[in-house]
Amino acid sequence: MSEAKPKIILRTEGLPDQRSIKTYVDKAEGYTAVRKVLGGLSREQVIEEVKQSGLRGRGGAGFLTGLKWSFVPKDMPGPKYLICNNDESEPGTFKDRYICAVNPHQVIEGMIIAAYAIGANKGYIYTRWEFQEEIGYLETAIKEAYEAGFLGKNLLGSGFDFELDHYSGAGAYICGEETGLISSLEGKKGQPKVKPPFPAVSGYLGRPTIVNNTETLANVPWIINHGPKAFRQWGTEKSPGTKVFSISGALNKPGVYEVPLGYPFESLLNDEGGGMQAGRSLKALIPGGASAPVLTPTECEGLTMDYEAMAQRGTMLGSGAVIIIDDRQSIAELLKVTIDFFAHESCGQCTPCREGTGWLNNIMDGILDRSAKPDNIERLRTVSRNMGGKTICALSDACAMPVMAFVQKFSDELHAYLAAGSGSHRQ
Amino acid sequence: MATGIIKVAPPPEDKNLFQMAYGYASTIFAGMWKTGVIFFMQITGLEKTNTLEWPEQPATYSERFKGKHFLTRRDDGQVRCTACFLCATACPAECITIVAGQHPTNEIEKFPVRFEIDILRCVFCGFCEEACPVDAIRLGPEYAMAGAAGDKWVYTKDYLADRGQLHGGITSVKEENTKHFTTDHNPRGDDLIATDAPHMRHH
Amino acid sequence: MSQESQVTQLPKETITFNLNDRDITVPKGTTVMEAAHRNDVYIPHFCWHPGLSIAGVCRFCLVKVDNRPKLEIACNLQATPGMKVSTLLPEVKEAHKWALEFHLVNHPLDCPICDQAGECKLQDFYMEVGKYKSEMDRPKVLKPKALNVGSELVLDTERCILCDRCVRFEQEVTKTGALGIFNRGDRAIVGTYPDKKIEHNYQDNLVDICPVGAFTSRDFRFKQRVWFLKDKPAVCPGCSTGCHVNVYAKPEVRTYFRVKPRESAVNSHWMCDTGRKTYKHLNQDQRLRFPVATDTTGKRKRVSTAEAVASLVAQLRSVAVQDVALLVSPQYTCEEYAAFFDFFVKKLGVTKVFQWREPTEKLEEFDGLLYRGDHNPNTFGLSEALAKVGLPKDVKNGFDDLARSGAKLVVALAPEIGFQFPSLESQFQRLSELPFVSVWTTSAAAYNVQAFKHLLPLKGFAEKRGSFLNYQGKVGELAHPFPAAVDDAHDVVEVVTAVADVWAHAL
Amino acid sequence: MSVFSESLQAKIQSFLTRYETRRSAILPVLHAIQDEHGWVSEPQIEELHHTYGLDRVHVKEVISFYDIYKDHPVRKYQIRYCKNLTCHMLGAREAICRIKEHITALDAQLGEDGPFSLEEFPCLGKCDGAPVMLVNKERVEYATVDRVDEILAKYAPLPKL
Repeated sequence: MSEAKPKIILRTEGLPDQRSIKTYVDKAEGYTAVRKVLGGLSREQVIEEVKQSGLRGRGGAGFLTGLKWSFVPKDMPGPKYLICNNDESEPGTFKDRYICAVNPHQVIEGMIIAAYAIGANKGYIYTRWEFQEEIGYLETAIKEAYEAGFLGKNLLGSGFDFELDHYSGAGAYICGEETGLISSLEGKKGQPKVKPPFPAVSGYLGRPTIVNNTETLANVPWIINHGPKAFRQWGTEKSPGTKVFSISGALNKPGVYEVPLGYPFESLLNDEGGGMQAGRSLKALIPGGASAPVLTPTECEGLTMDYEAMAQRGTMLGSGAVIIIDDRQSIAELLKVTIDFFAHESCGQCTPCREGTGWLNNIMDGILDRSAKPDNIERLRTVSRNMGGKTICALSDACAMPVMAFVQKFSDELHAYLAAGSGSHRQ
Repeated sequence: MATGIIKVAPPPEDKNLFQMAYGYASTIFAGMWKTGVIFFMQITGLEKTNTLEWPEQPATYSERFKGKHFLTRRDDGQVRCTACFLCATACPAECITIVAGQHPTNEIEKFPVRFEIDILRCVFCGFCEEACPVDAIRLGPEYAMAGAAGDKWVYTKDYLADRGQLHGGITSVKEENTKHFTTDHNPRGDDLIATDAPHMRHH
Repeated sequence: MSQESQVTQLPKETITFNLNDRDITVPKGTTVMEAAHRNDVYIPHFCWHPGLSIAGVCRFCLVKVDNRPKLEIACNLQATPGMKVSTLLPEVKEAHKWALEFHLVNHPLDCPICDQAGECKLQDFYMEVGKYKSEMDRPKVLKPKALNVGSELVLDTERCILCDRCVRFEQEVTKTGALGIFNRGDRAIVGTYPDKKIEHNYQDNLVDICPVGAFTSRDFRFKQRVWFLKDKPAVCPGCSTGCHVNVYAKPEVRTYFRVKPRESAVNSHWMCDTGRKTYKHLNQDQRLRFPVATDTTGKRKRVSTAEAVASLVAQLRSVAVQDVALLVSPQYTCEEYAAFFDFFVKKLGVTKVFQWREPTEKLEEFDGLLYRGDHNPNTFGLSEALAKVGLPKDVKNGFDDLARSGAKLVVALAPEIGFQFPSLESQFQRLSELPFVSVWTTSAAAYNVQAFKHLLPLKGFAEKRGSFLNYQGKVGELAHPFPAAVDDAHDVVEVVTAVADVWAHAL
Repeated sequence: MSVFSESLQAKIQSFLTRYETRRSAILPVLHAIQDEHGWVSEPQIEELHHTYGLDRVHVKEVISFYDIYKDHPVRKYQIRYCKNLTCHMLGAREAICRIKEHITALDAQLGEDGPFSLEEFPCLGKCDGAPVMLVNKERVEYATVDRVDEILAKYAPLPKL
């Protein structure tokens, strides 16, 4: 079935010299959408197209992109900004890195269109520092685009200016949160800002700002070229289009795969992922990055990869980071790793998150060195429940949700680990 | 003779004087004999006496007796009191005067520069003992506090913490709550402040 | 101050919303927290401060809004028409419980040695919504304590709850930005740049706005537990701004301990560190304890107030009125000036009236926030009073004129705040060279000048009723006096009345 | 006398004007400094404060907030080893232990001049190559315990364990 698989994002994948503007223009109808838009589409029309397509943010929240764009005040004087959120730090996620490595120009084209739609004349691509190679690719791509005249003043004689610059993060998960990213871009600590006001009204330097995920923007040119209807031919009613999934774990072929939304998990695991490594079986599944609640094998039966099916099972598609947990893993250790990550990455602004993540981590230490009392395992849930939904950004929920799921679904193993000494099959 | 509820014993009619004298004398003698025997037993030490020769012989009271106050010490010999003023707050007789100060060493932050108890005002209610969060003050079994005019009725910190009867002071075994004065991830840990004991007036 | 101007310039249109089943009408754009604050509904909070911008980080002011899934923070929640807000629902209380628990997870049990104890928000809320059985049974995060971050300040980063108030104060009020929050997560600590100190004249405001005991005042540190103190409203005599303040004292020991700002249109929520030192001169060790006069042999001795007054009147009779001069410092209340001039100028007809000012003072100086170059609380009032009795009201130091005037008897109202008068000693010297000077003063300094033959102890600003007129002529009321720390002290009104009586009867 | 090289000064200047606000330049400037010196020292912060108008408190906040910036001297090769879910599942823990052993051995010989430093890093975003690590800026995939030795040997001679 893989030949029937549509390519919206990774269109230049596998082609010779896939990153270059030449390949993009020749082989993937590159920059035709920009021509179309600047050729005579109005801003409202562009936004309408995207609205119609039902494109949802691919960064994790799954918010409707067109709707987001329409929040930008139309006739507000002064600069507006468009930011591409390429700070992909969610553990298990690496799709944006791959997109930048395969087809960076489509992201840039998407940005030009988005910028035109919201009336922004300055754009930034904010990439995490760890992606050194990909930062290189992006910078060359931007250079190529400038040389080809798709960036800069008066694009294609339309009178529309768009300057695009690259900005590199410095190792902070929280900068993936849009207001945190904006703070970071302003040269501050990457601490999220209180909302309201929302960035669409007052973001970067207090100006209207739209922050979109790399993959989201990469969808835009295709939608403009082929129209919303064509886009909706894939995916489900509420989650149209394709999604780039990054699959990792003890698989034969971990990697990045673009499939339509609503794609069955079975085939994703066995066809794309190449199935579990020999001698290992599925113990649990994290479908949307470290912050998504874990699923047991039984819950995975008949699971389709789309926003609704995930919500139905009390978890989320997130950034499409599918982490396969095999039977050799100790849940206690994985839980520690997860909590430790969030405790390390909490920006320290809101008390429930700052103290809560630290407290959870503290308890996990006790469980790992077995100094903790059994009631501490239930306490993990109590604390999580009370730190969720009370903070500026979603990081405390991102920590609370997986913890509650892990403890609820694997409490026996955790208790065994604490009591017997070893819940791990490794030792 | 009234017969009724009350029966009155008849007077000894058939007793002559000698019999009566014998009766009295025998009882008197019996009493003196008893006394004599006990006297003899006790001076010869055959029987234990129930009184003691105070003040030559000291009387010891129970540990829980609320007598003269004393201040406990840490393991390092420092007075444990943190000068939190809770005893002074609780004291119904307002007999405790504390002057707090910054301790020169960094392990201890606040300590009593002066800690005085006006024993003439004290009512030995033991509230100070109850109020103390760090087991720094206790009321001990010492009860003898008589003295002459001109004696020191205001007990000073040194006296409360270390007087002859305390044999070098009582150490409280309460575990310290951790203090953190090291310089790790502390840009300027060497720069800990040391202010002088604040001056305080009293009327 | 800016905050005040905002309050006055709010838009006309108002909206009405419902807070705890009570309809409240506020200007459009007001947050629920402000609305509650202005209508005396208390919503517990740490990071919100009426004088600072909104941070929304303590997550403590959670309230329930009808038909909204999540609890929201009142400090960043705009009141909209018809909105129903509740702070009393069980779910809100539960949220507060846990919000507090999170604050206390790594908070050290320093209350016995913490100066904030007694006025600490954590303690207050703990009594209200505390989880009396904490679920935290793991070792706490340790952070540096008792750091020297400024001449007036001691910082304890372990007690800090990272409410960010101090950082915002540094950025928004003093614009010095000396403080920052470093690291992240539960390792975050507040502090200055390594080896840099906070240097401005408003440090103690950090102590005031700190909701816990992280910042403590070096001056007040360990001196008293706050629950022993009584506070009474007064006006700061430190400069012509006349900040509204509360004076804290322990009457049983007749000792003053500190001065703190009181919210008002004049000074918003702040005051300078100089002003906070204006309690020191009120304490007995710096006060003139008793009246002094000379006996027949001309030797100084302690006398009763009556005797002192009598001897002054005798002196007054012995000289001609034109040889009498008045030397008045601008640190007394309007009422005192009125009484003083009433008797000496109106009744006796004294014409030689001079101002006792600091020669080095620079009147036009202003630090841009509160502290002014005119270090007297009532320059304005003095000028008014002078004008009322038809004397020149212009502000100038009258010492030279006094020397030239050839006055034989001088009645001098000495400055109360000695440390604002660098040249006080030399002035005393010059004054003592005159034939007869009656010095009315609070401070013991005058007593040490042997040449002064006649001294009258006065009450300090916290011990008398009256009013100051600040640089704008705004009235600052002294309405709630403490009992004087010195038995024989009286205010000028009382003394003048006594003098007038004796004068009248002696006729 | 500047603590920065000519080229670095030029770089910093260009960043200061490149963004809307001077403050936005803090991150790129610090990256530039670290690329040359490996870490950011207090004299450098002072110069940024006085010569380039980047407030020292802001700079210090940023350095302490982000993982990448170091305010203390670093080794020749900084190893950042991903310890997150996927890498952990595929043997990060054992590899990290192995690397630690090597570093202790090296430090025993060379002390502070040891070539490697190890940082257990939250996530490197290369889970399909797990376990993965960064040596300075170079990404090394499949850095399992049995390959660690040869990988490290490429950078510096290792003593026998």
